Amino acid sequence: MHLELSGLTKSFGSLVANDHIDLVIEPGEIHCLLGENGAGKSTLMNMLYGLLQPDEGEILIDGEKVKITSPSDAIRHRIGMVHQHFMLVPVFTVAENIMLGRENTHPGGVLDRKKAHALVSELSDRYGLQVDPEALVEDLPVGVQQRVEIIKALTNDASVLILDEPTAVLTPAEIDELIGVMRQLKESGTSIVFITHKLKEVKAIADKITVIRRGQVVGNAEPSASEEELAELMVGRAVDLVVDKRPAEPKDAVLRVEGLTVIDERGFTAVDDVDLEVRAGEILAVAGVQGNGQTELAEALLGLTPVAAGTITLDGEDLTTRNTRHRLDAGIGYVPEDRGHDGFVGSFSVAENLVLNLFRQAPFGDGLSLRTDEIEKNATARVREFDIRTQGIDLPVSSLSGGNQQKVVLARELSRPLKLLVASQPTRGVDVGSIEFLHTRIVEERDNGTAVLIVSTELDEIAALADRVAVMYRGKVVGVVPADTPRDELGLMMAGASKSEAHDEAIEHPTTLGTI
Amino acid sequence: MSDTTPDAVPAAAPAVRQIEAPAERTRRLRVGGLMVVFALLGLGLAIFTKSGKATFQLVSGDFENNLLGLPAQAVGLILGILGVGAAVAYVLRRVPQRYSGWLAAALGICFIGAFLCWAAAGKTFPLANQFQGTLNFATPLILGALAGVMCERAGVINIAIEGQFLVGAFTAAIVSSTTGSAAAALIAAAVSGVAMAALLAVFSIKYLVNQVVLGVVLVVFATGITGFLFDQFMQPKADQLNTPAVLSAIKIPGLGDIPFIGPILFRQTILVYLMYLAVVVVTFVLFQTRWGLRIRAVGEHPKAADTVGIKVKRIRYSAVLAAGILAGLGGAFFTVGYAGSFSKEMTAGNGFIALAALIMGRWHPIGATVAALFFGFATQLQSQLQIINTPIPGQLLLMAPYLATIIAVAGLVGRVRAPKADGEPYVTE
Amino acid sequence: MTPEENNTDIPAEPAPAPAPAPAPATEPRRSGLPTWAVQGLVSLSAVVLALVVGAILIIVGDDKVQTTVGYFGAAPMDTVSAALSAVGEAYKSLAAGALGGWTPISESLTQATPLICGGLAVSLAFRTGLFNIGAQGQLIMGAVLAAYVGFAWHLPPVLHLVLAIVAGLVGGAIWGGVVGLLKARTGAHEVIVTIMLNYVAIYLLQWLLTTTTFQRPGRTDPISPIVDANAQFPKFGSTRLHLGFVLALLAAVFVWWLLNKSTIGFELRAVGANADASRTAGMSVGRAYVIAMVVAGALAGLAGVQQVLGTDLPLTDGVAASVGFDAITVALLGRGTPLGTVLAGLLFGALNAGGLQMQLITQTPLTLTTVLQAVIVLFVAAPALVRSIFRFLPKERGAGAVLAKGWNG
Amino acid sequence: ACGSKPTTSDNAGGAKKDFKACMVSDSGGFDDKSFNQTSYKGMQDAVKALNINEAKVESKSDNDYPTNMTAMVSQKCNIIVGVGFKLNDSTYKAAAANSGIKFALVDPGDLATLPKAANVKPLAFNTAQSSYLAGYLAAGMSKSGKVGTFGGVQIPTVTIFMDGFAEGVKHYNEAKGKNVQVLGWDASTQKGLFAGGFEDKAKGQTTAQNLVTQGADILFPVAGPAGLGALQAAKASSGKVNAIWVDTDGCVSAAEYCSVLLSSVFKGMDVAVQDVITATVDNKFDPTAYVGTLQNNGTGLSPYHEFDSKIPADLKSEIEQLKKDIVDGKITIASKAQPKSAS
Ligand SMILES: Nc1ncnc2c1ncn2[C@@H]1O[C@H](COP(=O)(O)OP(=O)(O)OP(=O)(O)O)[C@@H](O)[C@H]1O
Ligand SMILES: Nc1ncnc2c1ncn2[C@@H]1O[C@H](COP(=O)(O)OP(=O)(O)OP(=O)(O)O)[C@@H](O)[C@H]1O
Ligand SMILES: [Mg+2]
Ligand SMILES: [Mg+2]
Repeated sequence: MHLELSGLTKSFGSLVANDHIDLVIEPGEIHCLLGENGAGKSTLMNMLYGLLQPDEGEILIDGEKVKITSPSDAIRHRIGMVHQHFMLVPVFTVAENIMLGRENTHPGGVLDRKKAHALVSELSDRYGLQVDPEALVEDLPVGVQQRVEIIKALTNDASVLILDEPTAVLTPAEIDELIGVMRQLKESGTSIVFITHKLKEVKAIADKITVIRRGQVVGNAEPSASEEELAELMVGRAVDLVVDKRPAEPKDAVLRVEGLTVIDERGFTAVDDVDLEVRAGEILAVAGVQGNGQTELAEALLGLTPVAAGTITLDGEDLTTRNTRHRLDAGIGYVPEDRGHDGFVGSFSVAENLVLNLFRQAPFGDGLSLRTDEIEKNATARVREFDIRTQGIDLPVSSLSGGNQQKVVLARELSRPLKLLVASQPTRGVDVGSIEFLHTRIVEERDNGTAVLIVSTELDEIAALADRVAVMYRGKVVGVVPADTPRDELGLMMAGASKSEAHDEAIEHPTTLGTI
Repeated sequence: MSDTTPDAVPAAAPAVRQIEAPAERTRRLRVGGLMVVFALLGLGLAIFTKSGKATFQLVSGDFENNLLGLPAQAVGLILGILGVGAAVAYVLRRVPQRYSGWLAAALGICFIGAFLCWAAAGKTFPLANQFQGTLNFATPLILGALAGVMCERAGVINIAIEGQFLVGAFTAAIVSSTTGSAAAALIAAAVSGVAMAALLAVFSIKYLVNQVVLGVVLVVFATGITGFLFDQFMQPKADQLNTPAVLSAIKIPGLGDIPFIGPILFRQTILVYLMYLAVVVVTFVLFQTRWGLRIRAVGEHPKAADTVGIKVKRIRYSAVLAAGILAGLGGAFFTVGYAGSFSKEMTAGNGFIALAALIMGRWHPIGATVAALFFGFATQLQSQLQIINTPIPGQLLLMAPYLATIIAVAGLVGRVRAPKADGEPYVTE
Repeated sequence: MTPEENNTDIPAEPAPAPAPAPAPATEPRRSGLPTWAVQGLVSLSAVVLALVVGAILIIVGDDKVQTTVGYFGAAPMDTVSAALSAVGEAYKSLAAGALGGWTPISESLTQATPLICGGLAVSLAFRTGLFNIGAQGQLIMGAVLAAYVGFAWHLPPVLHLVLAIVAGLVGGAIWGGVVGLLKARTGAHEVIVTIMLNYVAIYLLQWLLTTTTFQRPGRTDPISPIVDANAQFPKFGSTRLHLGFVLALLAAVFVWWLLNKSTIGFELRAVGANADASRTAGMSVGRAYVIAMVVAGALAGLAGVQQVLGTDLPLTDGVAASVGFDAITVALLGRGTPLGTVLAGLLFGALNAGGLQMQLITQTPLTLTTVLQAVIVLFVAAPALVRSIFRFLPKERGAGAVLAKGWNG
Repeated sequence: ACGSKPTTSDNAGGAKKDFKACMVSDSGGFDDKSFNQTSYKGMQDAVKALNINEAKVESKSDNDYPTNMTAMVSQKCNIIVGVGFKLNDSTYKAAAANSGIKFALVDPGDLATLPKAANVKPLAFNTAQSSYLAGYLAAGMSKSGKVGTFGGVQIPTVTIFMDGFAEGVKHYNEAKGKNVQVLGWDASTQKGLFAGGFEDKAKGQTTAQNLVTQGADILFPVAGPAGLGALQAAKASSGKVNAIWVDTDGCVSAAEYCSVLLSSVFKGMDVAVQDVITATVDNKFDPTAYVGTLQNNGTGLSPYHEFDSKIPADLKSEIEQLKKDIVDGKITIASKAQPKSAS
C-alpha cells in the first residue's frame, strides 16, 4: 500500500505541533521517524490513525484521498498502530485485550473465548512472541505487555504498521526479537513506520529516515549516516553525546542497604534480598528492564513502600522504619520515575511545585502559614537557573511540556542540600538538549560529594552517568559491574545472566545493536 | 524469543512466599483482630444465654410444624467456640491464604448463629421470615446497585440512583393507576428510569459535567419534580392517579414447593424474578459478551478502546441507558412492586444505600448483590429483634444495620478500587 | 514551545516559514473578560434558564391556565394571559420574599447561614479529594452538643455562648473525624461511611430526645428546652438574623486562609489534587484525610450550632432539616471555593426565603424551589450547554477549582 | 382546545366574609396522611361552611416555623392554626406579640406545661381512650390470639395510641380470661417496634409483615405513610390479616384498603379545627384547652364499614359499654402519654 501524507497540520491552542508535514511511505519499507521529544511524531501518527483530526492537509492511500476520522476508519484502511503509551486494559487478560474491538462471538453477542485463544496462540507462534493468553495484563512485565501490543497490532493484518517508540521498554534481546518480526513483516509486504529515540536501532533497521523538528520535516537521512549526524539533524545543533565528567572520587558510604526485601501488593517479591552501597561522590546506576524491582527499590529507599525485611541506613542513621518526610528531611532527594504521577501536582503552579516538599520549612513556611513572597522568589530563581520554559511561575505545571515538567522536579530536588540523590529515569521524555544540562547537573551534584543513585533502563544514560552499575533482575542484584562493561553484556545480565555467563554469551552471540 | 533470554515467564513471577508483605500483614491483623472481637463477643453471648430452647420457625407464620428447636446455650457455645477457632486460625494463618475468606464467612455465620440463639432463647425466632424480609429490603437495593454497576463499569459515576428510584416509583404508580396494567406500569417505570439515565448520559458524556455534581443534582431534581407533580396533580386526584395495583406473587411451579427456600425465593412478584434475572444477566453480559467486554474496556481505559475502533461514547450511552431500566424497575418496587401508592420522597435514601452497596461490592454485580443482601439482612434482623423484645434498646437496634455496614467496610472490605476511568469524560480532539 | 526556541537556526535545511498564526476553527471564542466575569455571566444565564424551566412548571401546574386551556381554541389569549400572570405573580412574590426589603433580605441571610457553613464543610473535603455526604450527620452532632451545653449548663454571658459553640464544633469534628480516621486507617470509602453515619446520627438524636437529659422538663415530647439566653447568638435588630451569619462569613475566610495561605491547606490541596505526588513529597495522606474531615465536621457542626443557638430552635429530630444535603449542592455550585460557596449559599438562602413567600402568596409548592435549585446547579455545571443556548457568551478560560473527579480521588 | 369560554365568574359563592383563617404545617407537610392533613381538612371545611378566606403555608424544616408564623401574621389572618408541638414556641411567641390575632395549636403535647395565653387555644386529643377500644376490638377479633402494632418514631403522639391499644387488649384478657398477646409494644417497659421514620412505606410493610409472621392477625400501625405499608401487607394476606387505622377514618382517607379495616381510631382534628375557627368567626373564641375525648367525640372509633356485619354484636355492645365506662371514669387509662389537662 502506498501511503502519502500531504500538508498535515495540527495545533494545540497556540502550539503548532505539526506544521504542513509531507511524508510518503512506500509499500514494504521500514520508514523511521526521528525527532526530539515534542517534535510532533506522535501527533502526526495519531492523525494518521484517526485519534486526532488534522486542521489542514490530507491523507492519500494508493493515490486516493481518504478521510480518517476515527481509529475504526484507520483499521478499515488496514492501518495498525502500536502506541507510545500502552493501549492495554490492565485488568483484562491478554486474550481479552487482543480480541477487544474485533470479538468473535457466538449468537447473541456471547464472546467466543476459544477462538480468541487460538488466535493469540497462532500469532505468537508465527512471530515467536510468547504470551500466555490467560494472564492478566497488569501482572505482566512491561516487555511482555509490549509483546501483547505488537500481537494486537498484527491481528488486524495491517498493510501499514505504525510503531511509536515500542522499544523504550524492551531489553536488547527483546529488541532483537522485535527487529526480527519487523523484517518478517517487511518480507510479506507490510510497510512500517518506526519511531524511536535510539539511533542505533534506526541504523539497524531503517530503509528511510525522516527527521522532524518542532513540527516540521527538516530533512531525510540515510541509514548509513553516523549517530552524531542524526543527533545534530534532530536537535538542530551539534550535540555532545558523551557527558564530560571527571572520574569519581568516592568517599565514605552514605547509603547502605542490607538484605532489603519488598513484597508488593499482590504478594510477589519485588525486591529480593538486595545489598547495595552508595558512596559520597559516586554515581551508582541501577540497570534493568522495567518491572524488575528497581521502582520498588527506589520507593523503599524513600519509605513509600513498606519494607518486609532488611535495613536502610543513611550516614549511619537507620531509616528503615522512618516515614518519607523524615527521609527527605534527612537529606534524600528523589526524582520519581513516573513524574506525572508522583513527581508533581499538575494543577498546582510552578511555584508551588518547586516547594512541594519544602513548604513547611523556613523560609517558605513559618509553621502555620505560607510565605507566599518567599515561595515566589524561590520560583523565579529556580526557573532562571534551570531554564524552565514557562509563561509564568503561577501557571499550573500541567501546562508545561514534559521536559520542562521534569526540570521542575529536578530543580526542586537539586536546589536543597542533599546527602543522597535517588533519581529514576531522570531524563525520560526530556529532549537531547536538556539531557545534556540535566546530566551535567547530576554530575555536579556528585562532585559536590552527594551520593547518587540513578535508576535507568537506558543503557545510553547509564553509560553517560554511571561510575558503577548494579544490574537488577527479578528483584535481585545479579551483579555490580564497572561502568565500561560492554552493552551486550549488560543486556544479558538484564535478562538474568550472571556476570560471567553474560561475558561469555556476549562474545558468542552478539546482538544486532551491540555490534553497531 | 531469542535463545539468550531463558524463558517468557514474567519477570515478577510469584516467588515462593517466605515473607509476608507488610500491607498484607496489617490487613491480616486488622481483619483478624476484628474477627477475634466478634468471636469473643459471640462466645460471651453464648455464656450469658438463658437456658431453654430457642425455636426457629422454618415456615413463615407456622407455629405448629416446621419448627426447629435447639438447646440455645449449648448450640450457642458450640458456635461460639467454632467462631473463636475460625478467628484464631485466621490470625495465625493456619489455612492457605485463598481459603481465609471462608474463615471470615464461617465466623460471620457462627456469630450470627450464637447471637440468634442468645436472642431467641425461650422464644420463637421466625427464621424463614428473616430471609423473606432480607429479600424484600434487598430487592430495590440490588436493582439500584446493578444499575450503578452498569454505569460505573462504563466509566460514568451514578450517584443519581435515588433520583431514578423516585421517578420510577412515581411513574409506575401513576401508570398503574390509570391503566390498571402491571406490565404497562413496569414498562413505564423502566422508560422513566431510562429518561433519567438519558439526562445523566447527555450531561456527563456530551456536556462533560462533573459526574459527582451531576448525580447529586439529579437526585435533587427528581425529588423536586416528583414532589411538585405529586403536589400539583397526583395528590388532588389521588383516587384516580395514586391507586396503583400491587403486583401479586406468582408461585413458580416446582421450585416454589422446595421446603424452606421455595416459599422464600419462588413465591414472589414478577419484579423480584426480574431482579434475579438482572443479577444473572448483568453478570453474564459484563463478563461474557462483546458488549460487556466493551463496557468494561471504556470504563477502564477508554483510549485503548478507542484505538481498537470502539465508539467510546456510544458504548457509554448504551450502558447508562440500559442501567436506567434497572434503576427504574428498582423504583417501581416501592410502589407497584410492594407498597402501593406513591408518596413524596418515599424512597427514603434507599438509592444512597444502593450506592454504598455498589462501592462495598467493589463494582461487581455479585459483590453489589451480596452487599445489598447483607444490608437487607441486618435491617430485617433489627426489625425482628424489636418484636421479640431483646434487651437491646430499640434506637440502638435501628442504628445496627448502618453500624454493621461501617464495621464491614472498615474491617473487611477495606480499600476498594473503582474502574480506572470512572467519572472521567472521554474527550477527543 | 516558546518563541525564542523557534528562532534557533536549523542547519542544512531551508529555514521554515514561521508558524502560521494559530487560528484554527476549533479554537473557541475568547473574550477580554476576566474569568470571574465570564463565570458570573454563565451563572447568571443559568439562573435565567432555571427560571424559565420553573415558569413552565408553574404554568403547567396553574389551575387557571388549565381551565383556560380547555377553551384555548376559543380564546387563546386567555391562556397566555393566565400563564403570564401565574408566572409573574409567582416570581414577583419569590423576589419580594427574598429581596423585597430589609426583613426579607435578613430572612434570606438567615436561611443562608447554615447552608454556607455546611457548604464549606463539603467544599473543604472536596478540595482534599473526599466526597463528604455526611454534613447532615455532622451537623446533627454539632447541634446536639451545642444545644446540650446551651440548655443544661448555666454560665455567664459570652462564656456560655463560646462554650456552646465549641461544643458544637467538637461534636461535628468527632463525627467527621471518624470518617477521616477510618479512611486513613482501613481505606473504608468515605461515601459509604458518611451515608451510614448520617443514619446513625439521626437515630442517636431520636434516642437522646427520649431521655430526660434532653427532654424539656415536664414534657414527654421529643423536644429539648430552648438554650439559655446567654448561649444564644445576638440578633440584628428585630430580625431573625443573628451573629451566626457573621461567624459563617468568618468561617469562609478561615477556610480560604486555611486552603490558600496555610501549610496545612497546602498539604490538603496537594493530597486532593494528587495523593501519590503528595505522598512522594513526604506528606501523610492519611493525616490530611483526618485533618480535612475533622475541620469539615467542625464546619458542619457550626451549621448545627447556628440551628440551635441562632434561630432559637429547640433540639428536635428535625433540627437538621435537609441542610446537610443542600450543603452538597451549595458546595458544588460554589465549585469548592470558599467565596463560591458563600455566594451559592446566599443564592440558595434567597431562594428558600423567597420560596416560602411564593408558597404563601401563590400557593406554589415548595418543591418548585427544589427544582429551581437543581436546574441552576445543572446549568452552571454545564457551561457548554448554557453557551449553546446563549450564543453570545464568551468561552471561559481555565477550569474552576478542582472537584473530585471520581471515586479514586 | 374545543369548548367555549365559561361565562360565569369563578367566585360563585359571592363575596367572602372579611375573615381569614390560616394554618402553618410542621415539617411533615400537608400531605402527611396524618395530623397536618387532617387539620387542614378542618380548615377547608370551615372555609366552605363559613364562606371565609384562607391561607396556608407549609414548612419545609424546623427553621421555617418562626418565619411562617410571622408571614401569617403579616397576612392579616384572624386566626392562625399551628400544627404539632414543634410549633409551640413560635406560636406562643407570635401570640404574645399579636394579641389581636387568635391562635390554635393542634397536638401541642403536655397541656400542663404550656404557657398561658389568652389568645391561644391548644387542641389536644386523648387517643389513648379510643385506642383502648381499638385494642379491645382487635383482641376480640383476633383468631390467632396475637395482635400487632408498630410506630414510626418513638414519640408520645405515637406511643399514646400504642399504650391505649395495649391496655385495651389487657382489659379484654382480664375480662374474658384470655391471653391475647400484643406484639410490637410493651406498655410497661415502653419498648416496642418502630420503623424509624414515617416516609418509607416499603419498610413499614416489611415491618408489618414481621408482625404477621410472628402470628399477629390484627395490625395497628401508627406510622403515617409508612403505616400504609401495613395496610398493604394486610391486603396482600387475602383476608387472614386485618388492620385498624389511626388518625382518620381509613375507609375515607385510604379507601383502597377499606376491605381490611376493622375500624379506625379517629382523632377529630378536623372537627376541632373547624370548631375553633367557627367559634372565632362568631366571636366566641375561648382559650381553654380543648381535649378531644370519647366523651366529646373528639376521638373515637370510626364506623366498622365493611366489617359491620362480621363483628359480633356482643363485641360491639361490649365496646359501647367500655366507651361509657371510660367516659364515666369507671375505667382509667394508665398511659403517661395522655394529655394532662392544665390545672
Ligand atoms: N493533546 C495535546 N494537547 C496539547 N498539546 C499537545 C497534545 N499532545 C501533544 N501536544 C504537544 O504537541 C507537541 C508534539 O507532541 P508529540 O507527542 O507529537 O511529540 P513526539 O514527537 O511524539 O514526542 P515524544 O518523543 O516525546 O513522543 C508537544 O509539544 C506536546 O506538548
Ligand atoms: N491536554 C493537554 N494539554 C496540555 N498539554 C498536554 C496535553 N496533553 C499532553 N500534553 C503535553 O504533551 C506532552 C506530550 O504528551 P505525550 O502524552 O505524548 O507524552 P510524552 O511527552 O511522549 O511523554 P513520555 O515520554 O513520558 O511518554 C506531555 O508532556 C504534556 O505536557
Ligand atoms: Mg511521541
Ligand atoms: Mg516520549
